[in-house]
Amino acid sequence: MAVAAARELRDGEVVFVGIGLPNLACNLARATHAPRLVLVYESGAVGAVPERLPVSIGDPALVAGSLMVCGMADVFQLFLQGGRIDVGFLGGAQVDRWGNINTTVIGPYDDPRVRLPGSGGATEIAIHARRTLIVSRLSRRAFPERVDFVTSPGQRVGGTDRRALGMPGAGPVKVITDRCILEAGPGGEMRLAALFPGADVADVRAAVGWPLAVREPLRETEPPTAEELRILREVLDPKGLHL
Amino acid sequence: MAVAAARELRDGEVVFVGIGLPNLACNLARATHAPRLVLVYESGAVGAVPERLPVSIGDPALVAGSLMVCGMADVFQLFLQGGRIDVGFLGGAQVDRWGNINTTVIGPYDDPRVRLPGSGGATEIAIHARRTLIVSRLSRRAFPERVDFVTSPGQRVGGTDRRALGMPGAGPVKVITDRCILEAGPGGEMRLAALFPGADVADVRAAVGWPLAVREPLRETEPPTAEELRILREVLDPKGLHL
Amino acid sequence: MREAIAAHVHDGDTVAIEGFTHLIGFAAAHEIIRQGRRDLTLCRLTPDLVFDQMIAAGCARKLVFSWAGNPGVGSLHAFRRAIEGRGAEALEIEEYSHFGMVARFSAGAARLPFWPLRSFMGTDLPRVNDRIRTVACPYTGEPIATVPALEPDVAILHAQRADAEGNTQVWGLLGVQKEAAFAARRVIVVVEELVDTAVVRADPNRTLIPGTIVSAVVVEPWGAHPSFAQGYYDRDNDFYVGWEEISRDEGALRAWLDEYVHGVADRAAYVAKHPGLVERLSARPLVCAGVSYGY
Amino acid sequence: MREAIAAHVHDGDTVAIEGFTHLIGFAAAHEIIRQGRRDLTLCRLTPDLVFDQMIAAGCARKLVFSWAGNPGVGSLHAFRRAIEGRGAEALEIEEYSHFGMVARFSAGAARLPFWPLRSFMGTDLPRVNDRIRTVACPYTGEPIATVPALEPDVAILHAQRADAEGNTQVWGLLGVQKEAAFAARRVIVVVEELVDTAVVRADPNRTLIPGTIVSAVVVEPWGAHPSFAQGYYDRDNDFYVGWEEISRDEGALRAWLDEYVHGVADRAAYVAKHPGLVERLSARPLVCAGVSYGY
Repeated sequence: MAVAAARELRDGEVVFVGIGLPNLACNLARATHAPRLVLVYESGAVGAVPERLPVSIGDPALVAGSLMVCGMADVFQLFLQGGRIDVGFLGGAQVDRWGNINTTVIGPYDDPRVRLPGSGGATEIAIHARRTLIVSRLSRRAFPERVDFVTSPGQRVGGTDRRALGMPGAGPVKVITDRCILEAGPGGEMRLAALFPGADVADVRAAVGWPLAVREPLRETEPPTAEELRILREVLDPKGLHL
Repeated sequence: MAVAAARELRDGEVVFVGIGLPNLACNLARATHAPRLVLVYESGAVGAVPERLPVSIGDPALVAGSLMVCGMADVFQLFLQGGRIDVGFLGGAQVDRWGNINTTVIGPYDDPRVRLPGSGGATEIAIHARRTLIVSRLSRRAFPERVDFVTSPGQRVGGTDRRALGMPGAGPVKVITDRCILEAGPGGEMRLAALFPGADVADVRAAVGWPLAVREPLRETEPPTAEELRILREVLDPKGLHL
Repeated sequence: MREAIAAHVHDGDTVAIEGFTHLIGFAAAHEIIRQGRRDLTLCRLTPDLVFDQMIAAGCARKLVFSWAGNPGVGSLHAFRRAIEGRGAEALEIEEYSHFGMVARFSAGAARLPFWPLRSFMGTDLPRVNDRIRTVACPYTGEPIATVPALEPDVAILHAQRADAEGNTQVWGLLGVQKEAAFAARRVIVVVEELVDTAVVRADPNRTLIPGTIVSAVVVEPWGAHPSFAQGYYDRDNDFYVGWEEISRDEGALRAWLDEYVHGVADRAAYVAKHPGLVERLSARPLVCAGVSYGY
Repeated sequence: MREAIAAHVHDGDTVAIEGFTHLIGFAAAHEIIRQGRRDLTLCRLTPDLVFDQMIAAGCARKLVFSWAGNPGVGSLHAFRRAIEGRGAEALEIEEYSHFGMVARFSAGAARLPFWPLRSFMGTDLPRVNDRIRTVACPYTGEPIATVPALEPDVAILHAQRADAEGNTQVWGLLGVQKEAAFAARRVIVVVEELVDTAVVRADPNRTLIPGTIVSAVVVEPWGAHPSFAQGYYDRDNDFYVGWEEISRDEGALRAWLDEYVHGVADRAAYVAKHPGLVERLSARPLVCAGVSYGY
């Protein structure tokens, strides 16, 4: 997943990074094809070049040696709402047919079966980043037809297109899973765009809660190169925390 | 005037300072009875202790050695609108019966006889400072019944009380001139409260564009002490720029 | 610390303890727990371990927040027990996005009744929180979301250094410390180091909070542990990871509170109960060059 | 400078040259005059001498401002001649208070269509400027004043230092430089000193403007004269005082422009035409201590 996510990033872009896999993907991209990628963390660190894999989005290693540190009002007002973020990463317990994400509750809000952390910065990343990439492991539980709670809006919410709702960003253009890549089709519905080596359409369809359309031609992704794997395993995540 | 203005300040107060005479008054107060006065300049210098008499409100001497330097958004949003300023100084080409001030135009706005600088920070000082002190030389031209243009609202505007207009601060409580001190009466009208030594009621009345009420008992101000004059002439304004 | 909390934090108060991952006021929170404050409305973007502990200790009536997890680790279990209604006394919640919380503090700091932001369209948050509303832009007519001002009775902010008047300097991550301080009626600043005013005046651009709005200054080295203080000590990730197991079990959590909060008189005693803490987490110096304020 | 102005400032543009008394971009303004730009909408809180010169040179169609005087001295006479209709070509004006202008830049920087502020009630400003409006607070119902976003085509900001990517550090007075930069479509940063990125990274809290929003970086020592650059040179008060006499007389002002703007190729030549300037105004060093970013 980290490799597929890294390959989605173009050199020079400004990326709003979360911790964990997205952080890994961004640093892999910087180490390979996108050395000029600028990483912005919601904690206020801009252009960070962490010496170690940060454990939290607020890690002192993100601050020391960064290009700029600003308050969170600036992060959200000037960078995100200001339209200065090219790519945002999102993940969540549930991702649905239209790329809506739930990180709030499983079950009813007032009496939840599982209480999740909530929005954090995700709602505004989903609304304002020029495009977003969703990263999530594929499973029937994680990919329902409709999320229990819309924390971060996708391409369509309650039948209305995101542009009609006044959202500046293009929203989730791709969903990167551990077996395939989904992408937003013309109508905003997530459809199968590429399979990882070894995965097949039937398995993927079985793991998704809606009748999954398949883009023609269906791509097969290039396997990770030896270099990509070396950087991930030896440099970025030697402890295998995220792999 | 500087002495009279200085005596209006209490130790420990936070004062929004303009350049010229108010600056002189604040530094005199600091040198005499109010050493803990905190001076805030609209340029963003807080707690300045200028080594030299600043010529502009943005003087490098106000920055070096100050307690805090912040952007102007913070000056206006957090300090002034935030209600953190105890006293504000105001002056202007015209001051009227209700303490309204004009620093914008003499004559019609679209075809002014004299174009003045405009508001600067004065409008918000007049609205938000807990109380304001107006400093202006007495003259018929400077004290009309009604200003040509309300730049900074006083106690009443167009017959409406400032509280009814939603202004948080108490507005101009006193007008300090070179011959006397006016103060806002119960209805908000400026009336004669104190005469400087040697001034008399008739002269003052003749220099004001409205039937000037006199507070009973009418005070006579204490003349400047030798110490006050020494500090002003030898320390604060040896060149006599403002005296 | 004891005097500052006793004087400025009362039962039923709305309390903001800010610091985004950096400079989280654990020492002050523990003193509030020791003094047995009740019915507090606790406000923070990220409740983090600090509010999980206060919830477990029974200080909280209500939580105002935007992301309630254990950063980089998992859940806040005392919080979840209270919300998922598993035994714990129920906790009222008022929930926003991070931007929504930042905007609430910004409005409070500016003494405006609301703050506008482009957000929440299409989400379920306004459905479950009717304080999230909209205004029509007076120029374009478009609806813009709003949140109401948050004006805590008291804000508690940890910082690297301040002078005795409370002129407070912070570097590294700034979070919403400045907005929370200006929004509050009373401000308690807790610092790693008390410095002479001359140190503050030598670099006034570093000052985040002016002494004029500060009610009390408390000197409490290591007061932000297990969070970090740039230039002083690192984040104690092992503690955050370990909290998962402690907080999962109500009994273990109560035992932890008994030993490390109720069982110590102050922060110094808390640090003493963590052998090797100072050696393990003290920052190596990485000092930047100064700039000239000359003219 | 020549290339940056040619590439990013066009006839008819809305141009913000910010810097409140500190770091005013005179060098850039003079290059705009030399290149004969016309019909510009000039935006600044304090037009100051910099816009008085551009108005006299015929660059301006409109002025958006909040205080048009010669600070500590008196009037801006080219501005007054244009407004008082004495001979000069008429100048359109749009006038606010300082807070109103700060709010306009803040809205532009945040890409919001308006900004709310408690101001203008009882004043005549809304009467002469219909862009000052109100909204009803969705919580209290009270009317709150608004100003519309200001999004200049280009913002020109002078600063102490930046790296080649435009990561810009400023200390001393900050004015509305950050807001103006984020509000603009294009940003030109003019610096006293070009530094290695390592200098910026050593103290990231000093960075005011990120390189990601900067279109061009120009190195122009003494580019803010007669205003000042903290740590580099003092304000040239004699120049401000002297401007009173020069600007009073249209001929004298034209002669000054001919000699000091049209008559020089660049800033270096301008400085060379002021013998003793460097000796008279260079700052004495007053360097603060650094802080540690270690962990």
